[in-house]
Amino acid sequence: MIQVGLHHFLILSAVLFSLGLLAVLTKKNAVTVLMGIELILNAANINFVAFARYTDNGIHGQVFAVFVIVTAAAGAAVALAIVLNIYKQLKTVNLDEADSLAR
Amino acid sequence: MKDLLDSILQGSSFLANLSEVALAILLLAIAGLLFAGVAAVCALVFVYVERKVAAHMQDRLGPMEVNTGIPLLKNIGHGWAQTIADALKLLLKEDIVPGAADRKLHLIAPFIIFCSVLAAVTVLPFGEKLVVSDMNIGVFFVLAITSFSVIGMILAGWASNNKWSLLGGMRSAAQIVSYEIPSGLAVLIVVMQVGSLNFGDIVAAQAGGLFHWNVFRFFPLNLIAFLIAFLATLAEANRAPFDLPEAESELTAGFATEYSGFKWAVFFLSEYFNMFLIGVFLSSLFLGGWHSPFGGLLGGFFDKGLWQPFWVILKAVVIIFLQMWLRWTLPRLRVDQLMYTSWKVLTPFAFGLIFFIGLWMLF
Amino acid sequence: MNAFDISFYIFAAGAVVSAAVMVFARNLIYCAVGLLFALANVAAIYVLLGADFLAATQLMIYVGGILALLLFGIMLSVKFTGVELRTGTLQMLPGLLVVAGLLGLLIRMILRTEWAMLEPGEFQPTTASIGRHFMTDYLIPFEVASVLLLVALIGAAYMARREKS
Amino acid sequence: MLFNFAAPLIFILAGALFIALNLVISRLLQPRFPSVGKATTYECGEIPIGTSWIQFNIRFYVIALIFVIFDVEIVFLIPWAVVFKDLGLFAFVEMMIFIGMLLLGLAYAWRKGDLEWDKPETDKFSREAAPELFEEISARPEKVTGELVG
Repeated sequence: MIQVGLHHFLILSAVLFSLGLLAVLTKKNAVTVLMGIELILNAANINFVAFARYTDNGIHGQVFAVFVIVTAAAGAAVALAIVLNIYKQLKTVNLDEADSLAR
Repeated sequence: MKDLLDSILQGSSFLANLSEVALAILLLAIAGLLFAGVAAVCALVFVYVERKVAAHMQDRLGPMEVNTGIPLLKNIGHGWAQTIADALKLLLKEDIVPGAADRKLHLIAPFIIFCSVLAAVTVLPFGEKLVVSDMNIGVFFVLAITSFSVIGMILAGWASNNKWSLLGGMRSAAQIVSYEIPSGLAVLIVVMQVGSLNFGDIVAAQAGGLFHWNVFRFFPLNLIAFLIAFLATLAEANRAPFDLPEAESELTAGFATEYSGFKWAVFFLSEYFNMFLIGVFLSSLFLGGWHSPFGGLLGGFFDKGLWQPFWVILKAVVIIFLQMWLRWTLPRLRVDQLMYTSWKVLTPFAFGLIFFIGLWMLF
Repeated sequence: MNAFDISFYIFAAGAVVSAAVMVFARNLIYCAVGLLFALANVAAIYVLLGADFLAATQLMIYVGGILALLLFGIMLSVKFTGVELRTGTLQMLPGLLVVAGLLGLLIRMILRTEWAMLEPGEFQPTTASIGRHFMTDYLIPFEVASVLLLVALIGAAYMARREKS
Repeated sequence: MLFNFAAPLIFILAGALFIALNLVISRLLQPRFPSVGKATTYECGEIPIGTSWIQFNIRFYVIALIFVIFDVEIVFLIPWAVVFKDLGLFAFVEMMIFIGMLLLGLAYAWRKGDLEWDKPETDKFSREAAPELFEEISARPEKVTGELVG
């Protein structure tokens, strides 16, 4: 078996990305869609860090990943507030039912 | 740890045949089991001590009955075997899971809470060389890994499918989460002064006797930081006067209501081991860790060898005693007072301290 | 196979399996637990890539922060008609097909590309150099992040509060 | 470095093993007499009504939200704190701007009452609200409690 290197990490990241995308595409509940987005961001972060280690020998990728995590935190906070507002207005967080602009 | 590995490798021919990695894993696993056992013993001792402390503070005797049972010596021993009997009882008790509960998550939750505390202990130093994992981000790691317990509590509360449990779990989460900010900031004050996240470096920087400990530096700013850290960690451990999540009179036992037998004991064990963790954590950060208060007295005799773990554990025990003292002295806070204390008192004060200590260090 | 490789495969499998649990579980809390273990395994992967600070950050912000927030969000947005927090899926088959196609393309791209690889260096503590980068090269993103956080705090608090009145 | 991270991991596994072993031992030793009564959800002896799905107060979310923002801030502060001694004044000013921004957020939440929790209405029971009743209760507590018990 070949030694673990960049390709392994990239493929892992691709698989996680696909699973996250699948959650975003198919889940009904808005909160699970958010979870899928978090998974996608994690996959991207693995890529950043893997490239930082195997093609750059620097630390810039890690700094970038920290910023991604921060943005994810801010995004999750706002997105969940929106979800809670949708729930308040429409009494559902299922995305296929929450399709009207008026109450 | 590495030195220990090498010496064992040379000492035994059987072990030398194993690969180094396998040996390391084996040793660590043994150490882990040992620590888990220590956690259990810790909990037993501290529960006994707590009952005695409580009793004497309230002018009672506390447990007196369970002793050796030898006829003549029957009444001697101040009920030392009480908690052992309790532990055996818990082990023999029927483990009841309510029918409405989610059995898988009900089982997982105690694991998450216990393991997060146990993992945090690995980076704490009990002596100059006496540390399982000399991690360079030690302090940050403790802050990070203990946040698992929040999730464990929410899961325990949810999985029980009980109103008290769920409310208790949510309250615990809200409380721990609120107090993580002041405790994190107070810890950062020490990191600022030392310039390292490694526990070894932080303790080494406090060598030289009582007045070189971090509590007494930048007087009185660090003392305030220590108080903030102490109160915040007290709240994070769900200890009185911050024990709202398990307020007996309103929520029966909080998120642990539907747990019985050994699973319940795991929560209990985690709570007391967490107190010990906090004791060692605070003593390493603020109270000089393995250093004695005497500094260079007798050529630093008290700073060497087995004195080091002695000082660490003594300081931890003192902090634990303080926690118990507060528990049996102060009444429980209300929820609004709890939030007030965290967000409107401790957090602004911690930010202020960072500002002033920063200025002090610069000029 | 050395220890590094073995641990990579263990954690990668752990991450993928828990992510799959997250995607395919029908119970909302199981999704959250799946995400919890996926995040923890990804943190371990960061450690294998020499990013110790990032791994602890992952645990602290994702597990302690975002996941707790998501769990609170679930608790606050369930209809309490049934005992279990069920969530359905939509268009599973087309979704699977699209994602499988995309995954195939991605893997093909990863394997075909000639990456300009360097020999990875020794593992080093990263915290201090990350701190230095924040204060020098990444100063603007660093300060902008504070604005972003401020905006997120005010905006989300405002939206959540409007429910009260 | 990897070794230092392997230690907590193995401790986690060992801890899990420890609990699992004890649970198994406990399972082997304990009596098992399941009954419907035992499997009922505990509600202080009452028969449970409904499920435990109560709608939670939105304040839980707001607190968690403010926490996440400040958690992120701590993560930014940590590397700063490590290099603060080396970098000096410049880093200090930068970080104070950063903290100041977030303190604005805290001040906003404070001002708008997001940090308040529901307070009990103690005024209702104060001396000012119902002076006669208050005097009566203070004078003869046993009468009131007696009525309550009876």
